[in-house]
Amino acid sequence: MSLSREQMASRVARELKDGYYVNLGIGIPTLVANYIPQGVEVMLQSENGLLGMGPFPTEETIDADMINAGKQTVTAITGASIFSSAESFAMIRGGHVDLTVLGAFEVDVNGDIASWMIPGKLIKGMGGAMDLVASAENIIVIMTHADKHGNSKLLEKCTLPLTGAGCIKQIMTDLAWLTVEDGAFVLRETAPGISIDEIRAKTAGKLIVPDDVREMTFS
Amino acid sequence: MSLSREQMASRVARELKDGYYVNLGIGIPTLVANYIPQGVEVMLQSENGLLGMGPFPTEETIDADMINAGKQTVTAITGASIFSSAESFAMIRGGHVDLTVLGAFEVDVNGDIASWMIPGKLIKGMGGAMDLVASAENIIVIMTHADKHGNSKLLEKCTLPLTGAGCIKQIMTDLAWLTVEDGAFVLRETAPGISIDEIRAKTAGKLIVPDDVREMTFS
Amino acid sequence: MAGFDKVVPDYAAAMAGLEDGMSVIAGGFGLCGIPEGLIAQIKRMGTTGLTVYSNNCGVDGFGLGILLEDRQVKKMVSSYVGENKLFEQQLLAGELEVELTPQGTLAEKMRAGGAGIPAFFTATGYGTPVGEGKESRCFNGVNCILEDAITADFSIVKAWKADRYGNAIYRHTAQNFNPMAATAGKITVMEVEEIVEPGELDPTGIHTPGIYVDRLIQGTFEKRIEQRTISASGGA
Amino acid sequence: MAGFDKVVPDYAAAMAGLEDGMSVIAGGFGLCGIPEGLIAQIKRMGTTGLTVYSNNCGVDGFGLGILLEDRQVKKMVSSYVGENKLFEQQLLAGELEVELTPQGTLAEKMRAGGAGIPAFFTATGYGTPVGEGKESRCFNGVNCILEDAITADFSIVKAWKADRYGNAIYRHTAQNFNPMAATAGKITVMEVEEIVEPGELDPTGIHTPGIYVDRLIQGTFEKRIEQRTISASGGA
Repeated sequence: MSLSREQMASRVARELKDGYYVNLGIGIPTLVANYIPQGVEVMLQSENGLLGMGPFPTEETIDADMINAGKQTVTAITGASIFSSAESFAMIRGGHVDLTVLGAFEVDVNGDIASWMIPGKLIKGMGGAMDLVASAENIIVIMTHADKHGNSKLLEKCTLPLTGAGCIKQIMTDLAWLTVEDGAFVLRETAPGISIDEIRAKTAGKLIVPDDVREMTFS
Repeated sequence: MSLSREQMASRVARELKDGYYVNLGIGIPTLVANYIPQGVEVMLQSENGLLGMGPFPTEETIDADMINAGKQTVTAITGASIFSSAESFAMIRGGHVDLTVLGAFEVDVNGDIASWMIPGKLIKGMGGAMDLVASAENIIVIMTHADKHGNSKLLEKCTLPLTGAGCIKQIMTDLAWLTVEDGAFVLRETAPGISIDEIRAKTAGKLIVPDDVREMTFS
Repeated sequence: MAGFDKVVPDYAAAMAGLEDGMSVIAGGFGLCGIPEGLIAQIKRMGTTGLTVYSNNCGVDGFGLGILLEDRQVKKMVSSYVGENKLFEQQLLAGELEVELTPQGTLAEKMRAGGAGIPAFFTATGYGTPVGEGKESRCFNGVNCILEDAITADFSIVKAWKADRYGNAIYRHTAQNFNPMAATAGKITVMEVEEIVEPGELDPTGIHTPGIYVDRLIQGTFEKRIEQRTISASGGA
Repeated sequence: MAGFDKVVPDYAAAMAGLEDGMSVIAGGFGLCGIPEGLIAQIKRMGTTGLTVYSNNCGVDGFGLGILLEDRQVKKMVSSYVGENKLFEQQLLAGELEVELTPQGTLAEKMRAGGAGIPAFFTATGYGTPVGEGKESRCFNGVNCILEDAITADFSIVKAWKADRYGNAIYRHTAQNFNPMAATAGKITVMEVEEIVEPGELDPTGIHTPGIYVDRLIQGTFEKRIEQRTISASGGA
């Protein structure tokens, strides 16, 4: 069975290392914060200008002046720092954030990502996504493997306008965990009960299936 | 008689306007702060990262962590702000400082200035001088009109390596107050008792003497 | 120090000189840290044909969104313009021009404008529509595009506390774009929650030195919340 | 939060990994705000062939000047290298290379290095020896040159107070180049006067967020004064 949003988030959370500064995008990426492994501590960066983002506030502590990049009211942990958006993106652009997790419409075998614009539909803007993908050494895309009509979102070449070129190296879908290497998707782990044939059928771009593909486990 | 250092500084101080943010270079320019006219208040910028520089400290208040761009111990006035050198030069480069006063070896009719390097002698460096001259809308150079051998320092073309090109518009010497316009020095005021002929003799670059040249007065 | 007293008597004085066709940089992120009273004054003035640089364009009926009601904005330069139906209508009708700019590039362009850096290279946007028509160059194996600085006729910013010299601090994440915006306007107008005495703010803790601020006014703020997210337990 | 504890046990750990031929960015202006203990450690280690980016090179016998005694520095990138006879000797003897860089450009190059901006245009230095061999371009009538960013193997900086996550503040004008230097090292080592508990520093008042700091050590500082200027009356 394909993975739930929560399962996808929990699998990605296993990639977190103690001491990582992490930027989590809106949507499923945000859920990753709920599955941080025991013994691992990360500091969340919010690109509007907050390092050390805490949980949502209570009715008593809610403050209009304390929001995250998704414009949600949040709190700051002890040891947080707050700064301008220029400083925040200096941090991001300068490669100081250890891991970025974000969603996408499409990715391709070259590591290109399209996540912000569907021609003919209303364009709302890229926000900080282009800055994040252009700069992070370490990016994980979380997305469904195919759209609701069954069309693959892992392509030989992105069809939508790009968010960034050649920047994606790891992908978490509802069917699999994959890496992007040398112009191909490499299958690393399958969702429990999902066959390699199904993944192959739903992957439009070149797919390499090594011998050591494992099945994910969830406790 | 040629002007003293103090007289040069006091004449330049008359160019200060209430509310000016001013950067004063090392040497005679520093003395300008002692002659600020009644009713005029200026804030002194020190390019290492201090806006609102105050007087030297006393024995009791001296602090190694509070210095100016000349590495002298100073104080900060009430309402001062202290920031990084990048922020300080952002202020300077962005044209936010109203007036810069600095010394020079040579200036020429194109507004070029040479102030930091004499080939063959040891080169100590330009410090912040190149940033200051490249950015300020409003720069006054204070210098002697001629060197100790009587050679003019107001030239048709600078002979020393430049600090900046085409940036000087006002010059205070020990003999005169001049502006630089359309490829010529324009004599505006003479020092008391100094003849226009003497100034002409000591100005190697093209000199324009308008009809309304005045003699400076000092109280 | 009369020459350094930036306090103006009213909103009319704060925005005096703003004319049709001018450009305005506005601080704020979403509805957080926006100069509510200065935006309201622009609406009252009825100035039209404005080019506005701001990360967002408010929402229907609040923030910069209110300037759309009388079609005062000709062009928006923003990274995200989602939450606004009137915006959508005017955009689709061709009444409003939009230049989408990545959030970090927008922040850096304002910072560059204030800092006298006319242009800089960045990897952000290379190979995307943002990079089209822009000069590109490879540095250490990373493809970059050349982005130019933003300056404007006016900057309008919102701070928490400022002294009358314009030395200001921002509260929490209401800082966002305000410090850069403050540096990049020919005339920078700052609206604050509280005007304090000079010396009350720690000189080394000042976010915006007064040299950047031309006019200062104390306002009152609704501080509307765009997404009210609550955790009863304090857990996310 | 063990993963974020940047405190190292001693100076050997602070500078571990520094090797001959590496590059080092050092904060400080003159003798103000310099990482005295980290410089002393480099002298103890005897590392040679260093390229050092710092506004100045200390004085004879203090600050970066002590690294000249055993000829540890191959090249200095600075804006002003005046007060140092040993420096002068080695320079004239061709034992030391110097690249003079305008002070503001040096600060901006470090800031750019840390901020992922590979290059920027500036008017500073156009038409001077600094601009020779560099690309130039005119923006709005102002001639500019293209300057590239500075990054280095190590950055050594000095702050006043920091918590163990590396969040730091600087004291008075000892800030100077330290915040930019802190962002531009592959490994950034910070020496502080006092290590405080997380939460003691106001989050919005932090000058250097801990994300830039890899190692943190508490030092003791002589804080030598280069030009002791005194006014008995308090007048200049």
